[in-house]
Amino acid sequence: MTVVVDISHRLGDFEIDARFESAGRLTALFGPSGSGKTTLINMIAGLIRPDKGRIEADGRVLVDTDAGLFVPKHKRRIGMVFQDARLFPHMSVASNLRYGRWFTPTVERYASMSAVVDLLGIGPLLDRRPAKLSGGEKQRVAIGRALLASPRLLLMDEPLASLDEARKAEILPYIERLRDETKIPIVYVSHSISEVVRLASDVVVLAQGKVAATGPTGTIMQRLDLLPTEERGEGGAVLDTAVLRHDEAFGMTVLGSAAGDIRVPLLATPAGAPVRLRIRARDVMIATEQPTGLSALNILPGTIVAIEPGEGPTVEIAVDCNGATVLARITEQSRQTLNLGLGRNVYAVVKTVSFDRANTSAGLPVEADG
Amino acid sequence: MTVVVDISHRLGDFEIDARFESAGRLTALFGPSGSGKTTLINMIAGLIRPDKGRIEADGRVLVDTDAGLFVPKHKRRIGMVFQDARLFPHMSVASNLRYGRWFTPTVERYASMSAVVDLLGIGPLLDRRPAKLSGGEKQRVAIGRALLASPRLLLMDEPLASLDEARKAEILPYIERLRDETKIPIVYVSHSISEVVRLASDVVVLAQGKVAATGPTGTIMQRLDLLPTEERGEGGAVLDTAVLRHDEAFGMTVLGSAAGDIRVPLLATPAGAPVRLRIRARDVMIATEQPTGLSALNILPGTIVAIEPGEGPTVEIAVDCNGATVLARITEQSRQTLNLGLGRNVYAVVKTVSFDRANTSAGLPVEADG
Amino acid sequence: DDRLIVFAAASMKNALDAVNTACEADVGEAATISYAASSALAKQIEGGAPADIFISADLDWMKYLSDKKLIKPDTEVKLLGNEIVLVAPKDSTAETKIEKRFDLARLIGESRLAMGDSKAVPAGKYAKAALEELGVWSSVEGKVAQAENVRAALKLVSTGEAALGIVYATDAHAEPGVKVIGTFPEDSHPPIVYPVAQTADSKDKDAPAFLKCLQSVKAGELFKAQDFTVLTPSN
Amino acid sequence: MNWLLDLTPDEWNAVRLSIKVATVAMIASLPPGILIALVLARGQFWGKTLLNGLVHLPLILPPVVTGYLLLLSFGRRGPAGAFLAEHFGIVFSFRWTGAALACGVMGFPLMVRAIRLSIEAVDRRIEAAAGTLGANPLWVFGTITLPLILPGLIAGAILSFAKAMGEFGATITFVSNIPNETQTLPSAIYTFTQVPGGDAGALRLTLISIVISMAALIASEVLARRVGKRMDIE
Amino acid sequence: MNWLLDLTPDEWNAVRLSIKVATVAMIASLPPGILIALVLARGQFWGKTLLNGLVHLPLILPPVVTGYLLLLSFGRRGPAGAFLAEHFGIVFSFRWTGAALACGVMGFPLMVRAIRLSIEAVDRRIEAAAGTLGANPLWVFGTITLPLILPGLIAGAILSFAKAMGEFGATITFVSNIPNETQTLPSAIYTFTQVPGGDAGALRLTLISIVISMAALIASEVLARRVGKRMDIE
Ligand SMILES: Nc1ncnc2c1ncn2[C@@H]1O[C@H](COP(=O)(O)OP(=O)(O)OP(=O)(O)O)[C@@H](O)[C@H]1O
Ligand SMILES: Nc1ncnc2c1ncn2[C@@H]1O[C@H](COP(=O)(O)OP(=O)(O)OP(=O)(O)O)[C@@H](O)[C@H]1O
Ligand code: MOO
Ligand SMILES: [Mg+2]
Ligand SMILES: [Mg+2]
Repeated sequence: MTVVVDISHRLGDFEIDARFESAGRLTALFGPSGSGKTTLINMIAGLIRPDKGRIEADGRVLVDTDAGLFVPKHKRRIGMVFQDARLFPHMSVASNLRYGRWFTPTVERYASMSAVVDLLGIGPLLDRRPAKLSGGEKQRVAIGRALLASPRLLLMDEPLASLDEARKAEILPYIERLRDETKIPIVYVSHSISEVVRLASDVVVLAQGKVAATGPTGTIMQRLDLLPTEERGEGGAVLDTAVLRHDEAFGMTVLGSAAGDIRVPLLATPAGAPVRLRIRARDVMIATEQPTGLSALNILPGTIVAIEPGEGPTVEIAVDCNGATVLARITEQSRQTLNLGLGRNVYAVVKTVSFDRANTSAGLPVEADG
Repeated sequence: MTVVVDISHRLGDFEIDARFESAGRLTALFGPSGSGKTTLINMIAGLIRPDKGRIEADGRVLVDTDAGLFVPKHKRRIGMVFQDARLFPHMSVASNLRYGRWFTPTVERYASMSAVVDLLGIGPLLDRRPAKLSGGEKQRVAIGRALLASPRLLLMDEPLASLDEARKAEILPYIERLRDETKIPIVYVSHSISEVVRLASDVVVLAQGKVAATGPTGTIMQRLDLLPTEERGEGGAVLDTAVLRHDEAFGMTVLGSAAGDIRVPLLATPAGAPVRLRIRARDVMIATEQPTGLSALNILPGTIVAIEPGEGPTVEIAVDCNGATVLARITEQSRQTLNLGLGRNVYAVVKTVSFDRANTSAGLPVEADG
Repeated sequence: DDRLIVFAAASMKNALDAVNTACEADVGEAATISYAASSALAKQIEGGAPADIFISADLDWMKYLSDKKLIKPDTEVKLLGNEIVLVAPKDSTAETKIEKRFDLARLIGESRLAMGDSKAVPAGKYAKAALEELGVWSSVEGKVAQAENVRAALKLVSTGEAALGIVYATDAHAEPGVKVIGTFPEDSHPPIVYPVAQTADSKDKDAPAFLKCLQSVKAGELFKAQDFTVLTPSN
Repeated sequence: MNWLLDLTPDEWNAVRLSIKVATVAMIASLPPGILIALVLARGQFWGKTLLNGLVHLPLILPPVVTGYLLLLSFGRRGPAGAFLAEHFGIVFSFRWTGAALACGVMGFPLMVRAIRLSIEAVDRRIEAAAGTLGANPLWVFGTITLPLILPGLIAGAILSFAKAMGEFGATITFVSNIPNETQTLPSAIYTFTQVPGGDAGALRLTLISIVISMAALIASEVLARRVGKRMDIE
Repeated sequence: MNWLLDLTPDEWNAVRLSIKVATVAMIASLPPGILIALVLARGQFWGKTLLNGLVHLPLILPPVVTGYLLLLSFGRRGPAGAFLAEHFGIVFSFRWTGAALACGVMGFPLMVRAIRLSIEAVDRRIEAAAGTLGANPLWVFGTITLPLILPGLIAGAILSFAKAMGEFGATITFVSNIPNETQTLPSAIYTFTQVPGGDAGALRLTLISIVISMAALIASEVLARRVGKRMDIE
């Protein structure tokens, strides 16, 4: 499944001119406020007709201005969760949820009412009108409504922005499961790196209406220069690993990677299954000798292959651990004190608890995340 | 300046029954979605008339149902930033911003148009109508509008929820400056611990309409049990420190605390000034011997005074470092491997880059934050 | 539709309803009577209305239809006559004799002279003709308040809005709020005639009987009771 | 009360007929009213101004003129009247249906304006959301737009009904004043005002007319409030 | 065109008078119209139903009856008329002001309904936001509510104007048909329709009336569109 977007469009002073192609299961549209994320996603949904260009999803041409083609929104089977919930004010929550089901052929319905309701924790709200919901509750219902239409492509415009961490954590696994089990491609707008890393297989970075970069999440996340300054702490290496074994006694899972074994909090993933792991640069320390008597469990030997100045007093150090690159962010003072230079053999040290959202659901990329 | 709230109110099935008093400069209302934060703040603003109770701000009684007193909203001089921006659709951004100025006596105006516009980066939007703004842009304008009314008390209902990190980081210092320089008390609704720790002098924790806890931010943040499970990674010790000196060469500031010297990225705070420092438990490692050849610069000797089971495979270890308590979260496996027990002398190890948003503005609490 | 339908000028309602009842036995059915302004009725007949009999409040609208061959010419009869009178509110002290160049303008004073529309309403046309004949029209023309119909003019007088009015005797006598100051001489205006005729399209078998009964003595008494003058020869 | 209800059979018929005429006029106007309001609120086409003007015409013209125009076009000999009678067997001339047509036409601008205002107040983003859920424009209209404009529909309907209860000039000009067929309450009231001593009768019928319309008005307010409460915004 | 504009002085006066009467009726109705619409849309008080009924009365009653009621209350000897004449020197009887009053009253329910619908569509949370910025309810009304309901105000105004251009029954009953003082276009048209052969004259005046109203209608649409664009939602 591929989403191909190649459009140009003008809104007042703002000009958008974006071209990208993503075959990912979940493509994140990432960029600062006002960069055109909502505009772009609205075009995919059929809410805005681009001045010029072409949009294709799942091999189906949705828009082709040259050919004068424009599939209307209700024929696209593209679900949308809006930045503002846009619930139907005259219907109860339950009717809002059921709305899309009418239009989905029975055989194509993959979302079940009770599962969605349970998951989003909106059972007690079913009889209420949208006006009587809190901001977060509204957004949860909006997510449920889109899911229950069983769309073939799901667009989400910062769906979690107004949710608290507990709800986010509850909903994220469902979005992941959706991504992995139903094979519904998802385009997900976000300006939260942790969400992007956790969810996205691919990332499209938008800046001022242009695509600044696009590629697999791992690649994009290592390019710290693409991330907004304030978000760089979230950047880091993404390793492809597989579950070696579970250590039930200590509640941990051991992942095998090229860099060596890595211990993370227990995963539900079965042994042998692949797991994507993000190691945030700011969570990685560098040791010149094998540490002893230290609580950090993950100690990966490697060689420094790159040193680049980071923000403020920091430097970014890339350590090649047997073919896998791990990024570390340390202070320039430490670099000098430890006399770190290219080619030096060092140890990358990572605490297990850095991976503190790892124990979530099967088949997920796992990350070090705050 | 004190905010006193003691009300009970019913909304459909939801019952709110909250009592708290805060003399803080910035009081955070913290709680999960649907816990009643918006309802409570609406009562302070005068948008909802509580069934029963009393609200007082800055010594002025705003509501007293027993006495039949209810000061109407426009006489409260309480600024409000709504969860949904609520801009005036028929006015340009500039007119929206100027709206509140009409009603503020000239001598009491402390916010300047140009400063607010610059700060919020909304200069290019001034002539536009709200309908033509992106979600984040709307919210920035809403913040500006409230500020420019120069209120005596500022209420903010998750004002940053729809902003990207770069904007958040730009606006946070202004909120801090507001808090510190103008002495305008602020009540700030948030479900982001990092925002709360960074901004709040006091925290009121709400859960299902009731006040679960209230107190100074430091105290609340050490009670990991009060935090939502998913947010516990953000919890940790809050130390009161003072600037010892700046190390311009390496771009760092050295803070003096009871626990010892702590190096953080350079602060603008002058030497001698107090700084509040949050050390997140998940960023702290325990070493049984003084580490060598390790990039972590902050190594604080101390004694284990408490060990409590944490979430999943973790334990929370409290280390008394010369009277200051530092919290560490490590795996149970590490605890056993290192044979950690009460009374054991250990070192708490913290990377300087953990404090990666420290270099922001003067007189702030500084925190280890993601 | 086998009903006998009569289109009649609205001012005839009281009298005609009574006649209708009285004639029911002779005719074999009670006619269904639609009362409206003569102009509207004439145009409706022109537009194909299912009327069998038309009773107009003046000769003009009857002529309008006969010119268009919409009535049976041999059935047309001048049925009733009326008089126009000068009225004032009941509490008025105005007095005058209606004659050539009588001082109507002074009597009106700053107030108004209410009458039917001098172009549209029959009573208004007669009133204007009479005032012209008497040589006072030019002196009162600017003080005339023209009403939509003669009943509205009467209302203007009975509420005291207008100091004087010119209305049919039939209306004036039945209105307790006004008093009659004088009657305009019969020769000061064209004869006031209510003509009746059967329409050209009428096929109702009872129409001739109804026309005949309208001209009967019995009917004549009922018309006279409402202050109409009866013009048909049988009286 | 006895005095009020002591009506002649013809008067009773006028009461019944007025209710029937007003109800039919209201109901029959709704579909075209909604359609035209929609087109005026949302459409962008040449001739929109013309259509808008046409809709307002019955308001602008003296009722007598409107009635006369109806007589000319929908009368037995009028082009529209002849066509409808021949092809659909619908006859307006001098029937109660004609009274309903006249009342519907006179109330039409009021109804369209109310509905149009409601349509213009609908948040189109919510309709767009329904579209993304798979609803085609017709469904969106039926399930989202229509319920959202219900208060406007109710307002439009009651305006049309009330207007029909009071409409006189166009009706009497178009279909005359035939008891039991086209004599509505206003015509009956008019007849009373045209004869000496008719005031009491006119007053009685006027009061009855007011009572009926007030009942309809109150019903519409209750309905609108119930509908409104469902969508309460604050 | 020549034929259309070849009017007698009295007819010219009727044209001028109709425009004056309709304009004054519209403008003078706006303040009470807004006030009553506000009260009906937002108020919760005993007697609201009664007020609502009263506002609709001119719609429900045959125009002639309304005119007669105006005559009884605002006429020279009517209680309101006597009071106003004595204390404020305002005289309605047989004056163009009376025609304006009649037209204003007849158009009032239409205007109130349009404004009320707009008020009901206003998002009160936005008004609340203005309140927190320090604006008292009157300011909020003037700076937020009023601009937001402008489309409704325009609609209400144009309905009132159009109605005034066509109003006949109440006007002629209340203030009669005095050339140059109370003879509006509909009265002049009526006169023509009552005369055999007057159709051409009636048609001519009708066309003039339509042209004037259409111009007003188009102006109102342009205005409303401009206002609407400013607040464009999508
Ligand atoms: N109708 C419009 N006319 C002119 N400019 C517009 C219009 N709508 C949006 N814009 C501008 O287009 C740009 C992109 O808006 P968009 O809503 O796509 O941003 P976004 O990336 O979704 O931002 P956010 O994260 O704040 O929601 C913004 O700068 C906005 O000001
Ligand atoms: N009008 C109402 N009638 C009934 N229940 C209501 C009403 N308004 C809000 N509630 C309920 O009251 C509770 C508190 O709502 P409130 O908006 O204060 O929550 P909140 O803490 O601000 O949540 P969020 O973080 O999602 O904005 C919610 O459970 C909501 O469903
Ligand atoms: O370990 Mo650091 O990176 O120098 O504080
Ligand atoms: Mg957006
Ligand atoms: Mg809230």
